[in-house]
Amino acid sequence: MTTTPLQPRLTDVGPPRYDKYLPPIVLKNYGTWKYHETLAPGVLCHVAESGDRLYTVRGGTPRLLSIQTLRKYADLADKYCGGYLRFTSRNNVEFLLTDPAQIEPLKQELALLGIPVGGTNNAISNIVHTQGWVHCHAAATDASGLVKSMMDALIDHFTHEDLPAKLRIAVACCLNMCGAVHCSDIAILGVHRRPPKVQNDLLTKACEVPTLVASCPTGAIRPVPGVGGKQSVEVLEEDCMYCGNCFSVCPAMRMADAENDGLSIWVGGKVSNARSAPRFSRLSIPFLPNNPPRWPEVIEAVTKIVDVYRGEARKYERVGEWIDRIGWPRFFELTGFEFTRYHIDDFKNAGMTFARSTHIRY
Amino acid sequence: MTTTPLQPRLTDVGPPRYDKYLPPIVLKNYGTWKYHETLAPGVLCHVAESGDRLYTVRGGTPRLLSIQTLRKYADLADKYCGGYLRFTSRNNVEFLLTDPAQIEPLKQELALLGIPVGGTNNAISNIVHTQGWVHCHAAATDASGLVKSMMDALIDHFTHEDLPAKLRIAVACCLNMCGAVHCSDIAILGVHRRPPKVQNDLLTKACEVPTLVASCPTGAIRPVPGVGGKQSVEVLEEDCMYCGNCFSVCPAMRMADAENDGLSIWVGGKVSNARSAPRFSRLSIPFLPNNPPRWPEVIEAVTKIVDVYRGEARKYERVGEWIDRIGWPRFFELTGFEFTRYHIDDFKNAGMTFARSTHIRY
Amino acid sequence: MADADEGVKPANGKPETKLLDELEKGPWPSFVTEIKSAQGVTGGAEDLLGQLELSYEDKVSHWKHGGLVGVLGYGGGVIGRYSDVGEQFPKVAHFHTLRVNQPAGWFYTSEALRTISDIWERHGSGLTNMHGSTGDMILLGTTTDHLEATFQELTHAGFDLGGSGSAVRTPSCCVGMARCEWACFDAMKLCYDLTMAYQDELHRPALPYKFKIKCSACPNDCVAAIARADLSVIGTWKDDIRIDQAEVANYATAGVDIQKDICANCPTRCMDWNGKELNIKNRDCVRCMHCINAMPKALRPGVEKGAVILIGAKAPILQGALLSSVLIPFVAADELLDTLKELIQRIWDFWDEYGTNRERIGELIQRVGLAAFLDGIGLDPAPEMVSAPRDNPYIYYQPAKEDEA
Amino acid sequence: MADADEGVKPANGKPETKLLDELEKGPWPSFVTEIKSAQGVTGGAEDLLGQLELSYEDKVSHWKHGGLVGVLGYGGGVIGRYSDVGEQFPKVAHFHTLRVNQPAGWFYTSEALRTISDIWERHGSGLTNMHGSTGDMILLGTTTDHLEATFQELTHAGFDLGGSGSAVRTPSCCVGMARCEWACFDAMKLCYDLTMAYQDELHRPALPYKFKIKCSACPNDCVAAIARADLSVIGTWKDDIRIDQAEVANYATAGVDIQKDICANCPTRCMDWNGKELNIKNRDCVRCMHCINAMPKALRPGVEKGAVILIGAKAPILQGALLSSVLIPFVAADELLDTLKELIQRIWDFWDEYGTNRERIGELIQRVGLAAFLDGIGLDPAPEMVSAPRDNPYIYYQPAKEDEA
Ligand code: SRM
Ligand code: SRM
Ligand code: SRM
Ligand code: SRM
Ligand code: SF4
Ligand code: SF4
Ligand code: SF4
Ligand code: SF4
Ligand code: SF4
Ligand code: SF4
Ligand code: SF4
Ligand code: SF4
Repeated sequence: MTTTPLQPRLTDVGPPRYDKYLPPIVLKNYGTWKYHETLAPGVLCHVAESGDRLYTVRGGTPRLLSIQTLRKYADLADKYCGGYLRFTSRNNVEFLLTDPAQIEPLKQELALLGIPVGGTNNAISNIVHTQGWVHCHAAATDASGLVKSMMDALIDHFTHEDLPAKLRIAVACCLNMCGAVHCSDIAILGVHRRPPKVQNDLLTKACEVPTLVASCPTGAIRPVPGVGGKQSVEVLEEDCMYCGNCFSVCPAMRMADAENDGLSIWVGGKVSNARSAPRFSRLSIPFLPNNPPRWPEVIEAVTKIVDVYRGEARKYERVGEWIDRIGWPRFFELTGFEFTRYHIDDFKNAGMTFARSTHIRY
Repeated sequence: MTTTPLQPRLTDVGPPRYDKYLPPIVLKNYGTWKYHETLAPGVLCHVAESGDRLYTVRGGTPRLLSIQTLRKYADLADKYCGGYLRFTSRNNVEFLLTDPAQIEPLKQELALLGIPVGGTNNAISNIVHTQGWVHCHAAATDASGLVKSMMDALIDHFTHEDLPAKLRIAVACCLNMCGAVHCSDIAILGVHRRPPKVQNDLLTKACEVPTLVASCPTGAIRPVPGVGGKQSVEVLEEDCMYCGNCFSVCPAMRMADAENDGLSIWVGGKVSNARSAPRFSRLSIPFLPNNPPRWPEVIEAVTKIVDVYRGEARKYERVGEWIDRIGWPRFFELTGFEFTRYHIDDFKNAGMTFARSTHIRY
Repeated sequence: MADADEGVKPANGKPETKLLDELEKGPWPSFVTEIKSAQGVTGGAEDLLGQLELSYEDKVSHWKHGGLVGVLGYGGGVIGRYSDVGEQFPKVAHFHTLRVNQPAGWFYTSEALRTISDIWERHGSGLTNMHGSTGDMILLGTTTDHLEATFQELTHAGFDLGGSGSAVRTPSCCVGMARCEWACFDAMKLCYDLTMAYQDELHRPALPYKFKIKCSACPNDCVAAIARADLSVIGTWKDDIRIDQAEVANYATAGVDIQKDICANCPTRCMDWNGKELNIKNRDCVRCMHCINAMPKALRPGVEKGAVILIGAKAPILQGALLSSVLIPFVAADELLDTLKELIQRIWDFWDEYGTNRERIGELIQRVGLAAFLDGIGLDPAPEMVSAPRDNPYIYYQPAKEDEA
Repeated sequence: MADADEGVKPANGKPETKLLDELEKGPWPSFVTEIKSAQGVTGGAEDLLGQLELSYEDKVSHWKHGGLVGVLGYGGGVIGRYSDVGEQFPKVAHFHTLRVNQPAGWFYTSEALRTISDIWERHGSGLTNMHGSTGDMILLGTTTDHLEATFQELTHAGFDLGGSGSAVRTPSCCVGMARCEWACFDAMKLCYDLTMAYQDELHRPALPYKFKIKCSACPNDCVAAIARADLSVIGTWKDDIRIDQAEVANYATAGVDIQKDICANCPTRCMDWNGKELNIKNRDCVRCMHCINAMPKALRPGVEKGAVILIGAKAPILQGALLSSVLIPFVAADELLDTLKELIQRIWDFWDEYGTNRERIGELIQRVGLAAFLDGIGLDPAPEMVSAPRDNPYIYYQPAKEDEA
C-alpha cells in the first residue's frame, strides 16, 4: 500500500451524476421504455418507444467481491457491452447489451467463470445479506457462509423460473436486521438466547449508564453501584429477550455465546404492492443451531419451505399470499414444523395477532 | 304494592328449564330443522325434516315495555300461537305460528296496535341499546329517545328488505358500551369531552384512592393530599380522554356536562363470520351535539350513511365490507363527512392503522 | 339548569312532558307511551317520566351511583339506583332494577309473561326491558323494601335473578336447535346447563371481575358472542358442507348469480361453479357460512358438529375493546359441557391467581401473553389460535433460562 | 474455544482453512474464493481468512466495536472495526470499512470499476461488497492511516463517502427510467438531487438518529423502500391504466387465463373480462401493479404520474419493526424535489425538537401520535394516511381543551 495525498482536498462532491455511467441506448431512451420481455431466465429485453432494444444478462454474485473479480466484470463489459454494466438491488450484476447476438457468447463466458445466470421473474434471486463474522461485532451467526450454502442448494431455482412467483430470501446476522430481512418471503435471522454478560471494568470505561438503561426495549437493565464508586448495571434476566441492543450501545454487554446463538426462520413477508400490501415475515422456526460451515439444518428447513411452496402455491402467489389462502395451520402441517409457544406473539401489538374469528380450516 | 313473603324461601333455582316454554312443534322438531324461507319481511317459515312448518312473525318493540304491553303480547300469543312467543337477541318479539292462515290476521292486529313487522334478512333490525337517562348515572346521552328518533326515520328499512345486506345499528350512552356497540354496522356512542370534576368531600367519603388511580387507562389521575389529612386526587387534564372509568369506580369524579357531552358515530363493524371476520366499528363522526328530544343531527348523519350505503354497496356487502372495497377516502367523500385528526388512532395499537402500502384510489 | 319546578311538575300531579311528548310521535312504538301506560301501576313510572323530562331539559342524567342493595344471600342481580332530584320525584328516589335470568332463547308462554307482569305490578314500576343487553329480563325500578318479596315471588314462579358485579353474568344463547337449521350444537341446553352449573358463581360475586358466557350455535353468531363474551361458544362443523346440487340449480334458475353472489364472496375462493355443479374444496373452507346463508335450501353444514371455544371479548374500558379469540379450535357437540366445565375451572384458577382487581380475562391474557396463559391452564399452543405467528423477534427463549436454573 | 494457533496458522504463513474451504465447493460463486483471490493484494485478506476460520470454529464473531475513525471534516462514512484476536491476525487488528456512495441505480462503466479497484488495491484489503444493504459500495477493511488517502483519491475520481451514524444515510433508488417502462418519476435523478442537497447532513451527523431515503419509481418497489426507509418515495399514477385491448387478446391467446390470473388476483376486483375486452373500473383500482406486471405489453400505468410519500420504516429495534406509512398520497412528478425538500425540513425540525436520542422518525410518530406529528409539520390529516379510522373511543377532544385555555 502506498499513500499519495492529492491536492486540492475535495469534499462533498457527492456521488457521480446519475447519468454519468449510462450507456448511450439508455440515455437515448431514458424514460421512454415501452415494455419488456423475458428471453430466458436471467435474460431480459426492454423495448423502447423508439423501437430500440436493450438486452440485460443478469449474473449471480457472492456480493463480497475482490477487485480481481471486479476487473473481470469490467473486461466482460468492455467485450460485450461497450463497457457498461450495473448491479441490482439484490447484489446481482447486470450486463447491458445492444446486440442480441452477443447474448450467447456472454452467457458461455459467464458459465466458464462460474457465474450463474438467472434470478428474474418467478425465480429465486440472490439472497440479500449482511456482514456476519466477516465484519460485524454483533453477529450471532455468519451471513456469507449461510448464503453460499443456501444458494448452492437452491441454484436451480435461480437458473430456472420454476416457482409460482418471485421468492425473496434474506439473511441478517442479528436483530438489528441490516438489510431489512423482516419483509422477505423467507428470512434467516441470527439470534442470541442468553442475556448479556456485563463486563464491569469495560462498562465503567466505555459506556454511559443512562443511554445503556434507555437502550433496553423491555426495561431489563437497571443501574447498580459498580466498583470504585462508578455506576454499573445489572440485567433482570427474566425480562431480557436477548435483542442485543444494549451491546449496540455498549461493548461491555457481551452477547456472543457459542452454545446458545443460532438461527430463526421467518416466512411470508413481502415488499411489493402487487396484489396484497407489503407485510412482515412471520416466525416459522424459532431456533436452529449454528452449525458452520454448511448449516445443514437451515438448508434443510429452507429447502423444505421452497419445495412445499413450489408444490402447493398457485401461480402469482407469493409465499405469504399462499399461506393466506391455505392458513397457517396447514403451513405447519405441510412443512412438518412444530408450532410452539414462541410462535405466539407477546410483544406490544400481540393481541392483534390472536385469531379473532371462527374462520378455521379443519 | 303489597309485600307477601312466601315459604319456603327458594334460592338458586336458576332460570326455567330450557325446554319449558317451547311450543309442541318445536319440541317435536328440535334440532331437525331443514331449511327456511322468507315469506315476507318479518315473516319466516322454517321447515323441518319431518315436513312440519313453523311460521314466525317478528314485531318491533321499544324494548322498554310496560306490563300492559306484555299482557297484550300474551293475548296475541294465546289468540294466534297456542300461547307461545319469544324475543330475539335484538329485542324484537316473535310470534310462533303453525297455521299459515293466521299470519295475515295477526299482522293486521299488530298493525292496529302500532307494532311494525319486519327486521329480517337485508333489513335494518331493531336498534340494540342501553339505559341512558332512563336509568343510568353514567349516561352522556339518552338511549331510548335516540333509538325512537332513528327508528322513526328508518322504519321503511325495517318493514322492507331493501338494503344490500343486514344493517345493525346500536346505541351506547357511554364508553362502557353496554351492548357492545363496538361491532355494529353503525354505532352511536355517547361521549364526554371534559375531564372529571373532582368532588373532594364525596371522594374522601366514598372512594378508595388506589382503586381510583388504577382505574385510569392513561394514568391521568394522581393522588394528592385532600382536606383533613385524607387523600384525594387530581386529574392531569392533558392526559384525560374523558372515558369516565374513574366515575364508574368513584361517584366523586363527576363527568356529566350539559354543554360538552354529545355523540360520536362509528361505522363498519360486524359480528358474524359470514364472508369476512368479525370486526370493530370505526370512527365516522367524532362529535355531534346532544340535541333532545329528537337529535336531528344524528338522524341526518345516520340517514346519510344508510342512503349512501344503500345506493353504492353490492348485494351481500355489509357496511364494513363495502368500505373495504371502495376505501375510506371514498366513504368520506360520498357521505360528505369531514376527516379530522380525531379519526387517526392514537391509542395503543395506533401504528397498526397507518396506511402501510401504496394501495390508494385516486 | 332549567327551573325544574316550573318545567316538569304542574299542579295536577302528572308531570308536564313537552319534550318527551315529541317522542310519542312517529311510526316506531314509543317508550314514552310505554312509560305513560304504566303510570297507573305505581307512582314510579310517573316520577320516572318527570325526572326523564328534566334530563331532556338539562341534558344530564339525574341518577346517582347505587350502593349495595340486593336480596338475602345473593351478592348480585340487583342494580341499585338513586335519584339526585329525589325530593322532587320521591317515587324514584330509590329506583333499583332487578335482573331476572331469562329462559334460554327468550322463549315464553303467555302464562309466564302474565306471571311476571303480575309480580311486577305488585312490587315495582310495571316497567321492564325485554331484554337487557346481557340477556336478562330487566325489571326496571323498585324500592329496597320490595326486593326480597319480588325475589321470593319470582323463585316460586320458577324464575331466579341474573348476574351483576364481579360474578358470572347471565349466560345467553341463540335460538339454535329450537328453530334454526344451522345449529351445530344444542345452544339452549348448553346455556341452561352452564347457568345451572354456576348458580353460586352467578349469585355470589367472587371473581376478579365479571365473566360473561354466550353461545351461538353457528358462525353467524346471532348473540354476538365473539364481540362481548369472556367465553364464547360458537358452533361449527368439521366435515364437508352438504350440497343438494338440484337445489343449487334451482337457485341459479331463480336468478342467483352463483359465480358472483356465492363463489366470489367466499373468503377463501374455495368454490367452483361450472354452470351445472357447485364444487367446494372443503379443505380450504373456513366455515364462514356465507354460501349456506345465501342458499339455505341447497347447502347445509356437515354432520360432524361441535363448536369453537373463544376467549376474552369485552368493551373498550380499560385497555381497549377486544374480540374473543380462538382457545380451542373444535370440541365435538357431545363433549362440550364437560370440556367447558373443566376449562372454565382452569381459567378461573389462573385468573384468580394472576388477575388484578377489575381485570377481565381478556385483558389478563393481553398482559401476561397468550402463551403464558396457555401454560397456566395447561393447553398446548395451536396455530389456529393466531391469525399469524409473531412478526417481531423479541422471543423469550426458555431453554436458555432452564439451563441456568 | 479451539486452540487457534494449531487450527489456523500453520508454518507456511497462509492460514489453514479447513472449514472455509468447504464453502468453496458447490455451484454458487464463493465468497471464500473471493477472499482468497485478494490474498495477493495485501495481508488483510489473508488475516481476514484466518480470523474467519477461527469464528467458524468458535461460533462467535471476533470483531470488536469500532471507535470514532474517519476522514477529516466528516463524521461518517467509515465503520471502525477492531479484531479481538489482533495479536494473532495483526493485519486485521484494525480493519475499517469505507462506505462509498454508489452511482444512482448502481450503473458503472468498466473504467469506473477499475478506478475503484486500483484505489482499493493501493489502500485496502482489495475486498468489497457490491453493494451494502443501504446501497453503498463497501470497501471492506483498511487501517486508520489509509482512510484519508483513500478518501482523497476517491473524491478526485468523482466518488464520495456515504452515510453512517446519526446522519442522512446514502439514498438509493431503483433503475427506474433508465431501463424500466413503469417508472412514474425519475427515481435516479431525484435520488441524485436529494443526495446532493443533503451532502452536509450526510457527511456530518447532526440528526437525532439515522435517516434513510429510498426511491422506487413504481409500486413494485424494487429497492424495498417501504420496508426500510425513513422516507420512502414510491411512484404511482392518478389517471386510468392504459389498455391495449389487442395485446390483451394476444395474452389470452398465448394462454394467460385473464379471468383467473389477472382479474381474480386484483385486490379490489375492479376488472371485468368478457372474453373480448378487459374493463377496468379505475375508480376502485389501488394501483397495485399486478395486472400490469402480468401483461406488460397490454397494460401500462396512466400518464398523470407522480409518487406517494411514505414515512417511518425501520428494523425492529427498539419498539418493533415498522413499514413506512402514507404521508402524502400523491405528488406530481415535477413537483417532487421541491415538495420533498420542504417536507424533509419540516420533518427534521419536528424530530429535532421532540425526538429523543436514537429515536427514528417512525418511532417518534408512534410515540406522539400521527395526528400530533401532522400538526407539527403542518400537514392536514387525510383518510389515505390510515388503513381505517380509529376503533377505540379514547379521543383527546381538543375543543374542550381550547375552551379551557
Ligand atoms: C433490477 C431490479 C431493480 C434494480 O434497480 O436493481 C428489478 C427489476 C425489475 N423488477 Fe423488481 N427489481 C429488483 C428488485 C425488486 C425488489 C426488491 C428486492 O427483491 O429486494 C422487489 C420487491 C420484492 C418483494 O416484494 O419482496 C421487486 C418486485 C418486483 C415485482 C413484484 C413481484 C410481486 O409479484 O410481488 C415485479 C413485477 C413482476 O416481476 O411481475 C418486478 C418487476 C421488475 C422488472 C420486470 C421491471 C421492468 O419492467 O424492468 C425488472 C426485471 C424483473 C426481474 O428481475 O424479474 N419487481 N423487485 C432489482 C433486481 C433484483 C435482483 O437482482 O433480483
Ligand atoms: C332471531 C335471531 C336469533 C335469536 O336467537 O334471537 C336470529 C335469527 C336468524 N338469523 Fe341471525 N338472528 C339474530 C341475530 C343476529 C345477530 C346478532 C345481532 O344482530 O346483534 C347477528 C350478527 C350480526 C352482525 O354480524 O353484526 C346475526 C347474523 C346472522 C347472519 C349473518 C349475516 C351477515 O351476512 O353478516 C345470518 C345469515 C343471513 O342472514 O344470511 C343470520 C341468519 C339468521 C336466520 C336466517 C337463521 C335461521 O335459519 O333461522 C334467522 C332469521 C334471520 C333474520 O332475522 O333475517 N343471522 N343474527 C336474532 C334476531 C335479531 C333480530 O331481532 O333482528
Ligand atoms: C342493563 C345493561 C344495559 C342495558 O340497558 O341493557 C347494563 C347496564 C350497566 N352496565 Fe353494562 N349493562 C349491560 C350489558 C353490558 C354489556 C353487553 C353484554 O353483557 O353483552 C357490556 C359489554 C360487554 C362487556 O361486558 O365488556 C357492558 C359493559 C359494561 C361496562 C364496561 C365493561 C367492563 O367490564 O369493563 C361497565 C363498567 C363497569 O362494570 O364498571 C358496565 C356497567 C354497567 C352499569 C352497572 C353502570 C355502572 O357503572 O355501574 C349499568 C347499570 C345501568 C342501570 O342503571 O341499570 N357495563 N354492559 C346491560 C345488562 C342487562 C342484562 O343483564 O341483560
Ligand atoms: C454494512 C451494512 C450491512 C451489510 O452488510 O450490507 C450494515 C452494517 C451495520 N449496521 Fe446496519 N448495516 C447496513 C444496512 C442496514 C439496513 C438496511 C438499509 O439501510 O436499507 C438496516 C435496516 C433498516 C433500518 O435502518 O432500520 C440496518 C439496521 C441497523 C440497525 C438497527 C436499526 C435502527 O436504527 O434501530 C443498527 C443498530 C444501530 O444503528 O445501532 C445497525 C448497525 C449496523 C452496524 C454499524 C453495527 C453497529 O451496531 O455498530 C453494522 C456495521 C457492520 C460492519 O462491521 O460493517 N444497522 N442496517 C449495511 C450498510 C451498508 C451500506 O451502507 O450500504
Ligand atoms: S445484522 Fe447485526 S450483526 Fe449483521 S451486520 Fe447488521 S448489525 Fe452487524
Ligand atoms: S439484550 Fe435486549 S432485552 Fe436483553 S438486556 Fe440487552 S437490551 Fe435489554
Ligand atoms: S353504556 Fe354507560 S351509560 Fe349506558 S347503560 Fe351502560 S354504563 Fe350506563
Ligand atoms: S375520564 Fe378516563 S382518562 Fe379521564 S381521568 Fe377519568 S379515567 Fe382517566
Ligand atoms: S347463530 Fe347460527 S344457529 Fe344460532 S340462530 Fe343464528 S344462524 Fe341459527
Ligand atoms: S362456508 Fe364460507 S368459506 Fe366455506 S365454502 Fe362457503 S363461502 Fe366458502
Ligand atoms: S420499482 Fe417499478 S419502476 Fe422501479 S425498477 Fe421496479 S418495476 Fe421498474
Ligand atoms: S393495478 Fe392492481 S388494483 Fe389496479 S386494476 Fe390492476 S390488479 Fe387491480
